Amino acid sequence: MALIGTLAEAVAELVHDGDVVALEGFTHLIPVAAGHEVIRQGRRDLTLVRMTPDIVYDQLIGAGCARKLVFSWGGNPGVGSLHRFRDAVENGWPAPLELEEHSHAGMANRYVAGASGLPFAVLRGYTGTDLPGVTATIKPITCPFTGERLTAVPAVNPDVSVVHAQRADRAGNVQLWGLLGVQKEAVLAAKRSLVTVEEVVDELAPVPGAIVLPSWAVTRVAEVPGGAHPSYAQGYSERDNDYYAAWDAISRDRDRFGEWLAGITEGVTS
Amino acid sequence: MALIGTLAEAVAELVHDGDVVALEGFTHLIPVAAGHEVIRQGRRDLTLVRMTPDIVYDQLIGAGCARKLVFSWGGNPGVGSLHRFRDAVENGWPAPLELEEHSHAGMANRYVAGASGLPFAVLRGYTGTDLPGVTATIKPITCPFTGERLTAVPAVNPDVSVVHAQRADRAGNVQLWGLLGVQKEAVLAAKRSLVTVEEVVDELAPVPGAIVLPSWAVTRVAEVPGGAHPSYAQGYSERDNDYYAAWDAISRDRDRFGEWLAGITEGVTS
Amino acid sequence: MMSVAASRALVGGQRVFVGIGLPSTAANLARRTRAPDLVLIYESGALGSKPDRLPASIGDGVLAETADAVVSVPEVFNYWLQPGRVDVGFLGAAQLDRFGNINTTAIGGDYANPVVRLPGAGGAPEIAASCREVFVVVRQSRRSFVDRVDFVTSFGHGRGPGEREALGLPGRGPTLVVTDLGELRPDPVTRELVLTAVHPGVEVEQVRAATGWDLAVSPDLVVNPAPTHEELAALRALKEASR
Amino acid sequence: MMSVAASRALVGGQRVFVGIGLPSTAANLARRTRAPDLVLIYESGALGSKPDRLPASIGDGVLAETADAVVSVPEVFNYWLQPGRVDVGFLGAAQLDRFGNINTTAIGGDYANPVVRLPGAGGAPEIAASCREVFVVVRQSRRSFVDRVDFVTSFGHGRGPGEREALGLPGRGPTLVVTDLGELRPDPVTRELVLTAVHPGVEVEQVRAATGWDLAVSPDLVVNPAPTHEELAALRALKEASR
Repeated sequence: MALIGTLAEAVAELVHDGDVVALEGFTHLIPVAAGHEVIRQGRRDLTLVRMTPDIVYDQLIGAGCARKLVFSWGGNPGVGSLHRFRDAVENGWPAPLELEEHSHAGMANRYVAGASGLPFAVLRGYTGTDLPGVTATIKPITCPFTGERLTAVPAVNPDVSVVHAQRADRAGNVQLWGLLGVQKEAVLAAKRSLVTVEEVVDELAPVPGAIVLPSWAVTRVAEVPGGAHPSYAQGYSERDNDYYAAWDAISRDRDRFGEWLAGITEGVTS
Repeated sequence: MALIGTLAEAVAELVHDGDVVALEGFTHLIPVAAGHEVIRQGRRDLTLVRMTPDIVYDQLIGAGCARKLVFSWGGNPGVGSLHRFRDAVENGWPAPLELEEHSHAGMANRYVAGASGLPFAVLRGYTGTDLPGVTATIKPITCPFTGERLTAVPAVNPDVSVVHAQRADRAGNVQLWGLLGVQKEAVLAAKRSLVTVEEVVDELAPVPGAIVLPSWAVTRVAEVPGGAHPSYAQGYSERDNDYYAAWDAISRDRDRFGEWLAGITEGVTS
Repeated sequence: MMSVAASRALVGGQRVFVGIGLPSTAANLARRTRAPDLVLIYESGALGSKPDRLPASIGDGVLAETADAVVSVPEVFNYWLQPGRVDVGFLGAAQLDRFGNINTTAIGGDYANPVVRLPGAGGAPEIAASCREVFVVVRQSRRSFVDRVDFVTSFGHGRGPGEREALGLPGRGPTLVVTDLGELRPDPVTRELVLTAVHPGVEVEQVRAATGWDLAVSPDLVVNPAPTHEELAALRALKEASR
Repeated sequence: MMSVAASRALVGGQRVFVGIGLPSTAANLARRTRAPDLVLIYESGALGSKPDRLPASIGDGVLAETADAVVSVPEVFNYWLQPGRVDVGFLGAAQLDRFGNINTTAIGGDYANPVVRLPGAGGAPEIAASCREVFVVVRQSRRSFVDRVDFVTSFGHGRGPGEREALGLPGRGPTLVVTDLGELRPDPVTRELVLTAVHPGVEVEQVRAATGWDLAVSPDLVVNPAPTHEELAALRALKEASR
C-alpha cells in the first residue's frame, strides 16, 4: 500500500545517489516539483531516464545531478534547445554526460518490457538509421516463425520512477487522465515509485479517460498542488507557455542558470 | 470509414468459406447474434479463433461451420463442458475439429502482436507444461541481452474479427466499456472487422472506463440490440445465466441440438 | 467446508488471482470474514473487485463495477500477473497428481483422441508459474488424484525437487491443496503432496482411499476446526445475494 | 507560404502523423481548408484531434480534449503507427540530404563530441519507416540541405534506389519536401531530391544557391499559386486562437 507523506520525505527515502531515476509525463503531468526536490537534496551520479527530457531534466543536468541520460528526444518543446543539456554534451559542463539514445518507439517499448517483467521488447524500429551504431542497447532479433529480422531493446527497470497525477484517495490509489504518456509503464517498471498529485481526496469519482494505479502498485504518494508546473494537469491547470519561452534565456547562460539554481536550493523560486 | 448496415449484409460481405474468423468478447459483450448469422449463411471450413470458446462457438462447431479451433479455454462458464465441442473432438461429429491450443496469456499476446504489426510476441509462458509438445505455434526464444530463454508465439491476424460494443456514432466510431477483454486487439489484428452495437447514436457521450475505436479502424458496423445475448452489454443488459444453464441439456444431445439449429437457420429462435 | 477451509488460507492484504467457481467463493468468503483487505484480481481484467455477491463467471459485470481498475486482458496478464505482482494464484483442477501438477486439458486416450476433452488451459499455466504461491481447490477422488496427470496443463513441482528452479519459474508453485476431505501440502524435501489436515469427521483412511497414489500423512496432521457461525453466515449471505 | 504549400499536399480522409511546429500548422491549416476529414494523429496519444487553435506542443491539452480517442504513448506507436495504419508522416529536420535522409541528432565533430547537439530522434525514425509516405517541412539553406547528413536519425532513401526495399521498410519514404523556397521530390529512378516547384517570386538559382549539392531541376517545374485569401484567413484565425 502506498504511503502518503511529504515530497521531501518521499524523495529522501526513495532517491539515492547513483540510482537509475525516471521522471515521466509526456508534455502533460511532468513531475517538475519532484525534480526540484531531487536537486535540493543534492543527489549525484544519477542515471536519468526520460523519453522527452525537457526543462526539468535541463535543470537536473545543469545542477550536476546526472552522470548519464537515457532518452529519445531532448529539447524545449515549441521553443528550441536545452542549453544545459547541450553544454553538458558539447562541453562537459558541469560534468560530462553519458548518453544512451533511443527513439520514442524504442523507449516506450523498453518501459513496456520493464512493466511486463520481460528482459526485452521487440519492435520494427531504427532500421537504416545510425542509432544502432552508437547505442549498444539496440540489437537485431529474428522471428522464430517467419525468419524476419526485427529489433530488440532491453527492458528499462528504474530504481525509482516519479510521475505526477491529478488525484489520489486516502488509501493511495492514484487516478490520472488526459494524455496518459508512458506513466503507467514507468511506475510498473520501477522497483520503487513516487506519485505526486494535485490533491488527495476521499473518493476517486470516475472520470472519462482516466486510469487508476492501485495503491499496492505505488510506493509513495505526496500531495503537491501545481507539482507539474510549468507543464499542466488537465482539469487543474494550464500549460505555462511563457515559462518554457523564458527558460531559453536562463538556460543559455551559465550565470543566469546559477542564479536560478541558488533560488531552487534555497527554496525561493520554482 | 466504417460502413453502417445490416448484420446480414455485413456477414455476407466480410465472412467467406475458409476464412480465419475471430469472435471476441471475454464473457462480456460476446457477439453471439453475429455468430448465429454466420450459421444462418452456412459458412464452412472456418478456422475459428477465440480465447474462450463458449456457447456461440459450441453452436458454430455443432452446425459444422468450423474446420479448426484456435483457443485457450473451451467451456460453458460456470456450468461445465461444451458438448458440441467435445463431440467434435472426441467423436469427430459433425466433422473432425483440428485444435491449436494455447493459454490465455499466449492468445492475448498473439492478438497484441497481430494488432502491432509484428510477426510474434514474447512472454513467460507454457514453461514445464505439455502444451509446446502438442502446439506447433509455441517456440523458445532467447533474449539477445541477457541470454534468458523465453517463449514466442506467432501473431494472429484473422481475416475477419467480430466484436460487440455498446454504441457507435453515425460516422462509425465505436465506444465500449466495462470489461474490455481483447476486443481492441482483435479488431486491430484483423484484415476486416465487424462491430455489432446495441445502438447507433448521434454523439458518443464520454463514459468512464470507455475506449473508442475510430471509424477508420473498423470495416463495418451493424446495429443489433441484444446482440450479445446470452452474454451481456454493461449498461444495456444483464447476463442470462439461465440460458447458459439451459444450453447444457440442449448441447448434450445431438437431436435437441438439431432442433435448436433448425430454429436458428429458419430464423425462429436465438 | 472446502470453500471455508480454502478461505482460511488467505490473509489480509494479499493479492489473489481468482478463478471462477470454488476459488472465487473461497476468496470472496475470506474477504467477507477475516481478510477484508484482500485484493481480488480476475483474469477478465478486474483489479481489486469487491463484489457483494458471488460472480457467476469471471466476466460478471459486478467485477468491473466494483473494481479499483479495469484493464484489458492482455494487460492483466502482461503488466499484473507476469511480473510477479500477485501473491496467491487460486486454481481448480480436473486431475491433480502427487507433485501438484494440474491437468485441465484431456483425460484418457491421447491428446488428439482423448476419452474426455476438458476445457483447456485458460490462464492457469501462467498463474501457476508467476504467482508467489498457488492454492488448488478440488474435490478429492481416486479418479482426480492420480500418480501422474495425463497432460501437464499447469506445472506444479514436476517430478520432484529442483524442477521449478531449473525451469526458472519464479513462484513457489502449489503450496496448498484444499479438498472436500482435508488439506495437502508438498513435503519440503521431496515436493510430494502429503496429507496435513482433515476436515472434522473425516478419517485418514477415507482420504487415502480417495487418493490414486500411496498418500503419505504428515506427523503433524491436524483436524481442521469446524466452520464457525460467522463463516457459515457469510457464505450463506454471499450465496443468497447471488440468486 | 511554407505551411500553406505543405497544407496543400494533404487530401481529405488521410491519416496524418503530425509533429509539432510547422507540420502541425500545415496539417491544421489543411483541416480548416480543403481537407476537413483529415485525421490528425499526435505521438502524445491523441487520435483524431480537432484542435480549434494551434497546439503549443504535441502534448497540448487541446489535443486530448478534442480527440476521438486518447491512448498511451506505447499504444500509439505499437498499435497505430507500426502496423502501417497512417498514410502520411509529417516531419521536420535540422539537416536533410539529397536522398531525403534526416538528421536531428548531432552536427559536426563526432557523435560523442558534436559541435551542435540536437534534440534527437523522438518518434521520427519509425514515422519515416512505417507511414505510407513522408512529407518533410524544413527551411532551406546550404547549411541544412547537405550532400550527406552527419547522422542518419531517420532513413529516407539511403544512397539511392532499392535501399528501402532491401531493408524491408514498408512505407515509401519521403515523397515530398516543402521548404520556404519551393518543393522537392525524389526522382522516381535515382531517388535523388529534385526541385519540382518554386513558390511565387522565387528563382531557381536562388533555390540552387540554398542547396548544398548540385540540385537538379525537374523539366516539369511549376510555380506554386500564391496563398489564397481563404488560406491566409484560416492561417490567421488559427494563429490568433493560439494567443
